[in-house]
Amino acid sequence: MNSSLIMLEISVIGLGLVLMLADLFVPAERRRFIGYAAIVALGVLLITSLSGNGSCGQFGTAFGGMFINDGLSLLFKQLFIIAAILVLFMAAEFSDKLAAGSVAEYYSLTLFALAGMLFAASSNDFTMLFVSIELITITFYVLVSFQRSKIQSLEAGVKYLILGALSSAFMVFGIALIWGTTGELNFTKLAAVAPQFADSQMFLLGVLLVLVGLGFKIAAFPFQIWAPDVYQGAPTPTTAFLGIGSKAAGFVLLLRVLFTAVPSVTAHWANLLIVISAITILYGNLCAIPQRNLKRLLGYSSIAHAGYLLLGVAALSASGQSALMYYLAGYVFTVMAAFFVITLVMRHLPSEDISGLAGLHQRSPLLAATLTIAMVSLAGIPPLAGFFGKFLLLKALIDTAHLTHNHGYYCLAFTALIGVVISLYYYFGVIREIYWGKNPEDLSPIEISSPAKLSLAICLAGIFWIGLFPDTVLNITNLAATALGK
Amino acid sequence: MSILTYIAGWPLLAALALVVVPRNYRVIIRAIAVLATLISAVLAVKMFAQFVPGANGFQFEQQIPWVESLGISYHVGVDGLNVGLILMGAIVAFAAALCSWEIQTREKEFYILLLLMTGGILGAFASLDLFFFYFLHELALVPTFIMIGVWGRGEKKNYATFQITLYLSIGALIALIGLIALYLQSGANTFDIPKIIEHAKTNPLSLNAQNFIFPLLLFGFGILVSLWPFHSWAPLGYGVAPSPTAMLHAGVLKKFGLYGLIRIALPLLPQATQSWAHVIAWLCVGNILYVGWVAMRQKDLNLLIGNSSVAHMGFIFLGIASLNLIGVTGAVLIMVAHGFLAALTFALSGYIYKQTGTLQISELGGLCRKLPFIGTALLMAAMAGCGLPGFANFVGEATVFFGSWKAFPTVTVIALWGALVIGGIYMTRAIRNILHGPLPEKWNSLVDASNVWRKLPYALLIVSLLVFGFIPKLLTEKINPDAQKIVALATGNLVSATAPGASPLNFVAQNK
Amino acid sequence: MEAINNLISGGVVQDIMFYVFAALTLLCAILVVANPFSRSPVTSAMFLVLTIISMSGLFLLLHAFFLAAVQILVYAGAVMVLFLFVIMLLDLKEEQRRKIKFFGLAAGLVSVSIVAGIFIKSLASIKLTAEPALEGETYVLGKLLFTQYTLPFEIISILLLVAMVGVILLSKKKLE
Amino acid sequence: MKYENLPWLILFLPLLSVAVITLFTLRSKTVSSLISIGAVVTGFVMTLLFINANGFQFSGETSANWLSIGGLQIDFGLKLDALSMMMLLVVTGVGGAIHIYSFGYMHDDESMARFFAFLSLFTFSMLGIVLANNFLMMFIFWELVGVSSYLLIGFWFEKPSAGDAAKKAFVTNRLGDFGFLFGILMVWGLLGSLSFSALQTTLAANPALLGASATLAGLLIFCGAMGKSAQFPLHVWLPDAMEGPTPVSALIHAATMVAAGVYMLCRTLFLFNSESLHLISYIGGFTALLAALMAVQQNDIKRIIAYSTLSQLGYMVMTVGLNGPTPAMFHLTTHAFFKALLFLSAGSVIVGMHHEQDIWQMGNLRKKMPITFLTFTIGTLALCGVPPFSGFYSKDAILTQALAQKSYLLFGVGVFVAALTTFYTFRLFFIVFFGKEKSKAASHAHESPLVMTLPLIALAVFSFAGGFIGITNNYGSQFVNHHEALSMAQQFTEPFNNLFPMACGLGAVAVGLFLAYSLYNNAAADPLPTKLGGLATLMKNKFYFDEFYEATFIRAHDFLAAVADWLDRWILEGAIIGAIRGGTDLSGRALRLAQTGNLQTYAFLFVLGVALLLYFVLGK
Amino acid sequence: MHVSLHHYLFVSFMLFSLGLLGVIMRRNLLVIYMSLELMLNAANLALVSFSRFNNKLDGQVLVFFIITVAAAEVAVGLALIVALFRKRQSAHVEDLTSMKL
Repeated sequence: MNSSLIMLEISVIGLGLVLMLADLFVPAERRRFIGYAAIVALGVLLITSLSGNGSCGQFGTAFGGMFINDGLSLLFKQLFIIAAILVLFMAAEFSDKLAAGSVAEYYSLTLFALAGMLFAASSNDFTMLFVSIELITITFYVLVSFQRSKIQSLEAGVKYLILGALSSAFMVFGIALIWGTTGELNFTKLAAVAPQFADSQMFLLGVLLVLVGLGFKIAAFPFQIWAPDVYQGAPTPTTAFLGIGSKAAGFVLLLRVLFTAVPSVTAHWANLLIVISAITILYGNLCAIPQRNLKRLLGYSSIAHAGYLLLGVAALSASGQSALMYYLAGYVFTVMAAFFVITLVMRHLPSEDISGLAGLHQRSPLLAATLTIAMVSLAGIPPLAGFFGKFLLLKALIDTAHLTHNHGYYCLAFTALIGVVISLYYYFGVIREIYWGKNPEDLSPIEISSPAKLSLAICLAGIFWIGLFPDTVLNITNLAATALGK
Repeated sequence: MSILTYIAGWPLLAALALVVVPRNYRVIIRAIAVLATLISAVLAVKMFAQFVPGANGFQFEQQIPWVESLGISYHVGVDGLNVGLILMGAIVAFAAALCSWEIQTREKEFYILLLLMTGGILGAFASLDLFFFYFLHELALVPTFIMIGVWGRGEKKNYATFQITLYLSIGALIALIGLIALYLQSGANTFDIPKIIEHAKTNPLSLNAQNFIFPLLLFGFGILVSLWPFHSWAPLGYGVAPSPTAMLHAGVLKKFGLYGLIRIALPLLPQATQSWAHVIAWLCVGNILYVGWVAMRQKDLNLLIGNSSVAHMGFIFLGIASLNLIGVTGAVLIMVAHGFLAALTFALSGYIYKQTGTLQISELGGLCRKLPFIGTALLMAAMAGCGLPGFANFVGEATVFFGSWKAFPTVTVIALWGALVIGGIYMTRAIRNILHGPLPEKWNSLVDASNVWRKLPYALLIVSLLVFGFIPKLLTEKINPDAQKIVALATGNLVSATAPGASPLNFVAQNK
Repeated sequence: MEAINNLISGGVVQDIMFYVFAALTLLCAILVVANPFSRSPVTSAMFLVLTIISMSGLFLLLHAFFLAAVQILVYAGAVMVLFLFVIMLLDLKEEQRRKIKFFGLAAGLVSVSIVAGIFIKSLASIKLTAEPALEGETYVLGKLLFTQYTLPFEIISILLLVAMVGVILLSKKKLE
Repeated sequence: MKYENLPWLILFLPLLSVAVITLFTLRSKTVSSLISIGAVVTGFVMTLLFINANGFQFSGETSANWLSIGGLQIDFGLKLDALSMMMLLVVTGVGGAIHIYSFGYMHDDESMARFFAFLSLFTFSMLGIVLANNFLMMFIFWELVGVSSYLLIGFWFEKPSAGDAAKKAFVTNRLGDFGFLFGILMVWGLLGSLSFSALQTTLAANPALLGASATLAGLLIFCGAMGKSAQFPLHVWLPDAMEGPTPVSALIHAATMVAAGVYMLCRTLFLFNSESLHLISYIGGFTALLAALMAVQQNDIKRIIAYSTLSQLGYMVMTVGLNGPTPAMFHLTTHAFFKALLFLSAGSVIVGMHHEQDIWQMGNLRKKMPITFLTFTIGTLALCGVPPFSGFYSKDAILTQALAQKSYLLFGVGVFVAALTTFYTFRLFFIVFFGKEKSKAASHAHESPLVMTLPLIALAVFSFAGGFIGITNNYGSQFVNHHEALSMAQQFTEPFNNLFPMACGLGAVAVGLFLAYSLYNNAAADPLPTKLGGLATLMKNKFYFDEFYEATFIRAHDFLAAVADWLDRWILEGAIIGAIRGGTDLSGRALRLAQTGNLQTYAFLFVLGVALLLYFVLGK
Repeated sequence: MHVSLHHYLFVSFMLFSLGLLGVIMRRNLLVIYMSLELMLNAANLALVSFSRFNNKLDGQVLVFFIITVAAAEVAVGLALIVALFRKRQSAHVEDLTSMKL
C-alpha cells in the first residue's frame, strides 16, 4: 500500500485544520492574512505538483486500488488547486460580507471541499466516489448558506441541500444496485466484469442512477434545475467554487465511471448522451436570454457549459475527453475571472442586477476589460481559451460523427452552434452594459487591492495562455485522456 | 520572418502598444495607428512588387508549428489568389485608419480594435493553415461587432449590432464545422492547406463527404459574404457602422468567405463544387437582381451602398460558380476591386454623415457645390460601382461575364442587366439626389475635405481603383497561374473521382 | 442468542417474519409520507422511527447484526431524536391542508410510478445465485473497515468534522 | 506604317490633360482651358501629320496586351485605317473648333476648368472608340463616352432638369450597352475572339460560324448603337441632353458621340447578316421620320436642332442598314460639320440672348448678329440639302443608296423627311432671324466675341464645301473592293449621275421651304397647332414616349424594387428573421418558467427527469 | 414462496419510491427530509440484502458509511433549516421563493 500517494490530500486537510486553529490565535482584523497564508501554502503545493515532485505526480494506485494517481487525476488536481487559490483570493476580498469572525472557517471549509475534490479526482472505486462526493456536497451545503444574514443564501442552501440529498439518494441506490449485480466496487475490476452484465436491467439501472447523481453535480439536463437559484443565492466565492470545483469533480467522476468503469455500457449510450448534451446546451442558453441577474445568468450559462463539456463525453473518444478537459481548464480561469469581477463590483450592491455594471469601464477599466474578456472567452471567441476549447470539442464530435456515421452527432454539433450563437446575445448584453449601460448610479472608482490584481492577472494570463498556446495544455489533456482508457 | 508576418504583425503590435498609451494622448494614439497601418501598406506594396507571377508554390512562406499534435501551424504565404487581397487589405486599412478622425469618443479603444481587426484580416488572408485562417478571421470579426455596437450610429444601432453579430457568428460557426469536417475527412491529419490539397490529390474526399462539407462551407461562408438570401445583415450593419469599420468589413473582411471558397472548397471538394455550381449561380441572381432592386428603393445612403455592395458579391459568386479560369480570375479581381470601392464609398458616406448628421437621401442634395472633392470622389465611386471602365471593378465584372457566359448564359444576361441597368439606375439616382440639384439652405456651412490628410484616404482608394482599372495585368498575371491550378483541381478531378483509383490531376502535371 | 438464531434461520418462521417486518416497514413508511389522519411532522417522525426499527428487523433477518444495532442506535436513536428536537424547537404547525392540485398529484404519482415500475421490472434481471450464505460477523466487518476501507473511513471523519463546524456556524445565535 | 506611336499620343493627350487639370490646375480657368484646347488641337495636327505620312489608303494595327486570361485575350490596340482616320479628323477637327469656341462660351462660368476636364475626358473616350481595334476596347470607351456625356449634360448640376437629363441619358445609354455587351459576349462565345480583324477573318473563312444566333447577335450589337446614336426606341435621352452647355450639344450630341453608333456599325458591318441589317434600316428610317415630326412642334432652339440630329442619325443608320456604309459615313462627316455649326451658332444666339432659348422670344436677329446669322444660314442650307452645300451631297448619296437597294419605302421616307427637315429648319430660321423682335432680350442681343465666331466660320467653310472635298474618296476601298478616287469636279457633279433621287431631294427641299416660308415668315405665334390639332399636340409632346417609358420601364422597375424591398423588409427581415429571433426569445422566456423557485416543483422536475431518463433507456 | 433476494429488493424499491413520493408531495421541509432518509434506508436495505445473497461484506461497509454520512447530512441540514426558520418563521417550501425564473 502506497500511502505516500495521498500526501497532497493530507497536506490540504492538514492546512484546513491549521487554519481552523489559527483562527483562535489571530486577531479578527488580521484574519484576511490567514487566507493569504493558505494561498501561499496552496501555491507551494501547486508548484510542487507542477514540477512533478508532489505526490499527485507519482502515478500509481493505493488502498487496494481505491485511490489512483494518473494523468487524469493530476490534471484535475492542478485545476482544483488553482480554482481553490483563486477562490481564496476572492474570499479574502469578500470577507467583510461573510459572517464576521467566521472567515477562517470559510477558508478551512473551502480547503476541505478542495480535499474532497482531490479525492474525487483520484477515486477509482464507488466507495471513494460516494465519500468524496459527499464531502464536497456537505461542505458546500455550509458554504452556500454561509451568508446567514442573507435570506437568499439560506434559501439557496436549503435548495441545494434537499436536491443534493435527493441526488445522493439516487446515487447511493445506484451504487447499491451496481454492486449488488456485479459484486464489484472498484472501477478497474468492474470494467472487467461489466460486459457480462450489459443486458442486466438492474445493472444498467444502477449505472443510470449513479449518472443521475453525477448529472446533478455537473448541472446537466434534466438535473440542472437547482443551478440558477443556488448560483444566485450563494456567496460569490462559493458560487465560483461551485461552478468550477464541484462541476469539475462531477466531470472527473463522470469520466471515470463512464470510461473506466463501464465503457462497454457507455458505448451504447451515444444517443442518450447526445440528447442530454443538446438539451442542456439549449436549456442553459435559452433561459439565460432574458436574465438580468448576473450571477443567475452565469448559473444558466454554467448549465450551457455543462452541455458543451458533455459534448466531449458524448464524443466517446479520447480526443473528446481531452477536449473536455481542455475546455474545463480554460473554463476555470474564465469563470473565476468573471466571478472575481462580480465579487469586486457587486459586493456592496443589494442584488447582482446587470445594471450594476453600468459605468464600470469608467470606474475601473481593468475590471471592465477582465469581465469583457471573460464573457468573450465564454462565448468562444478567439484568441481566448473558450474558442480553442470549443474548437476541440467540435472537432472531436465531428470526428466521431465521421467514424460512426451517427448523424446525431452532426445534429449535436449544430445544436452546439446554435447554442453558441444564442449565448453571444447575452454575453454581449453584459459587455454592452459595461461599456454603454445607461444611467450608472455610482461612478466612484473601484479600489482593487494588490492580491486581487494578482489574481485577476492570473485569470487573464490563464485565459490567454490557454487560448494562444494550446500545445502544452493539450499534451497534458491528451495524456490524461489516455489514462482513462487503461 | 516572412514579410507577411510583418504585414499582419505590425498592426497587432501597435494595438498592444496602444494599450499602454494614456488615453488623453490622442495625437500619439492616432499617429501610432496610422503609422502602423502605413507600414503594413508599404510592406504590402513591396511584397506585391516582389511577387513573382506564376512561380511554383507559395511565396514569402513561413511556417511555425503551433499545436503539433493536431497539425496546426502558423503558416503564411501568398500566391496569386491572395497577394492582391493582402495588398488591398493593407491599403484599405491605412485608409480606414486615416478616416478614423471621425471617431471622437474613446479613440484609444477604437484604434486598438481597428488595429486588431486589421491584423486579423491580413493574417487571415495570408494564412495557409485552416485553423489560423479561421482563427484570425474571428479575431477580426469580433472587433467589428464591438465597434458597431459602441461607435455605431442611429436608432437601430442595437438591433443592427445584434443582428450582425448573431448572423455572422452563425455563418462563421457553420463554416467552422465545415472546416473541421474537411480536416477530418481529408485524412491528412494536418490543418495545413497546401498539405491537405497535396494529400487530396492522391486521396480525394469521398463524394458523400464532399456533398456534406460543401454546403456547410458554401452557406457558412455565404452568410459571411451576404449571399442571398442571407444578406439582410449587411445593409443593416453597414447602415449603422462607423465608417472605418464598414470600410474594413465591407471592403476586406467580407472577402474572407469568398477567398475561403476559392482557396479551400474548390480544390478540395471538386465534385461537390460542380454539382452545386448551378445553385450558386442562381443564388447570384438573388444578389444581383433582387438586392439591386432593393437598393433602388433605399432612402438612406448607407443602406443603398450596403445593398449595392451585397449586389456586387453576386458577381463574385457568379465568377466562382462558372468554374473556369476566366470566371475565377474575374472573381478574384472583383474581390480586390470591390475592396477598394466599398472602402471608398463607406469612407465618403462617413464624411457626409459627419458633416450633415444625416444620410437620408431626401434631405441631401446639391452637395457637389459645397463639397467638390468629396462630391467628385462619390461620383467616381458611384460610377465605379455601376461598373464603369477605368475602374478596377469593370475589369473584374467584365471578366466574370466572359467567364460565366459559357457556363451560365442566362444568369450572365441577368447579371448584365443588374450590372449595367439596375446598377446604373440606383447609382445615378443617388448622385442626382445627393450631389445634383439645388443645395438646401441648411447645408451652406458644410466644409469640404481640405487638407492633404483628409483627402489622402479617398485619393488613395481612387488611385488604387484606377491603377488596377487601367492596368489590370498587374493583378491578372499574378492571379492567372494560381487560378489555373485551382480551376484544374476543381474541374480536372472529375475523372479520377468517378473512377476511383485513377490517377488524378494529370492536368496540373501537364501544365507544369 | 442460539435460540434466536435457530428461530430465524428456520425457513417458515423466517419467511413469516420477513413478511411481518416488510409489511410493517412499508406501512410505517406510507404513514411517514402520506398519513391520512395527521399532517403533523411529529407523526411523520414517529412513524419514521417505527420504519427504521422494523427495518432493523429485516437487517437481523439478513444476518447483519451489527448494522441492525447501528440502525437502531444511530437512526432511531440519534437522528430521529434530532428531528424531534428540531420539530419541537421550531414549534411547527401542522402542514395546512391545501386544495390538492390534481394535476400536480397525478404528475407526481405518474413519475414516481414510472420510476417504481422500472425498478420492479428490473427485478426480473436478477439471477438467483447461491443460497444466502453471509454471516454478518462484526469482527470481519471491523477488520474490513480498518484495512481495505481505511481511506473512505478517514474521509468520513473529515466529513463529520465539516458537519460539526457547519452546524456550529449555522446555528450560532449571534451574527456578530 | 510610319509614326506608329503618333496615334497613341493622339489618344492619350486628352487623358493627360484631364489628369493635369484635375490634379493641378483646377483653380485656374485659363490654364486649364488652354491645356485642354492644346491637347485636342495638337491631336488634330498630329492626325494630319500621320495622314500626311501614311495617306488614307492603308490599314494597320498597333496593340499591346491588356488582359490575358486563358481564352480571353484582350489587347489595348488601335486600328488605323481610312474609317478611323476620317473619324479621327472629325473628332479632333470639329472637336478642336468646339473646344476653342467653348473658351469663349464658358468664359463666365466659374467651373470652366472642370468643364474642360470633362471635355478632354470626352475627347479621350471618343478617340478611344474611333481607334479601338476590338470589341471590349470599344465597349470600354463606349462606356466612358457615356459617362463623359453624363458629366457634361449634368454640368450645371444645380439645375434639377440638368441632373435629370444626365441621369436619363446615362440610364438610356446603359440599356443600349446592356445589349451591346450581351452581343459582344455572344460573338465572343461563338467566334472566340474580340479583335475586329480576327473576327472578320474568321467570319470570312466560315460565314456560318455565327449560326442561328447571327441575327440576334447583330441586333444586340446594334443595341449599343441604338443607345449611343439615339435610335428609336432609345432616342428619348437626346433632346433632354440639351440641358448641357451648348458646346457640349455641338460636340457630343451632334458631331461625335451620337455618331459613334453609326461608326460602330460601319466598323463591325461584317458581322451583320441581311435580316439584321434589314431591321436596322427600318429602325433608322422610322427614327428619322419620328424625330422630324417631333422637331416640327418644338420651340426650344436647341431641342429643334437636337431632333434634327436624331432625324439625321436615323438617316445614317438607315443607310448602314441599307448596306451603304460609305454614304452613311459621308453623311456622318458632313453632318458633323453642319450640325456642330448649327449648334454653335445657336449657342452664339443663346449667349447673345442672355441664355434665352425659346425661339418665340427671339426674332430679327440677323441684324444684331450678322456673323452668326451668316453661319447659321450656311448650316441651315447644308442641313436641308441645298446644293452645293455639303448636306446636299451626302443626302443625295443616301437617297441613291436607298434606291439602289430597291428599298422604295425607305426612299420615300427619306424624301419625306428631307421635306420635313427643310420645313422645321426654316421654321426656326425665320422665327429667329426674321420678323420682329419678340422680346426685350431679342432687341438687346449682341454678336459674340471673336473666339466664338472664328470656329463658326471655320465650320461654315467645311459645311459648305464638305460635299466635294473628297470625303468619300478617303474611304477608298474600306467597304468596297474597288473604288476609284474622283476628282473634285467629278464629286461636284456626282449627284447628277442619278437624277431621280436628286430631283426628289430637291423637290422635297422646295416644298419644305415653301411651307415654312408661308407659315412662319413674320409669324408671331405658331399657326400649326390650330391647323393640325391633335397631331401637333402629339408632335409637341414627342408622341408621349417619355410618358410611355415612365409608365412602363421605370414603373416596372420601381414596382419590382418595391416588391423586393417589401420582401426584404417584411418577409425576410420581418417574418423569417423576426420569427427566429422572437421564437428564440419566447422559448427562453417559456423555458425558464420552470424555474418557479419552489423547491417542490424542483424536486418534482428532478424526479420527472429521472423518470424520463429511466423510461427512455430502460422502459422499452 | 421462499423469501429470496427479490423480496427484499422489492421492499427496498417500494421504500425508495415512497421516499420519493414524500419528497415531491410534502411541503414541510422536515418531512421532505425524513422522506430522504427513507430513500437512504432503502439503499441500505438493498445493500444489506445484496451483501447477504452475494456473500460479500463490502455492502455492509458501504451501509456503515451511508449511515454516517446520512447522520452528518441530517445534522447540517437540520441546522440549516433551523437557521432558515429563524429568518422566515416557516419551514414550508412555498415560502422559499425569493429567487426564481
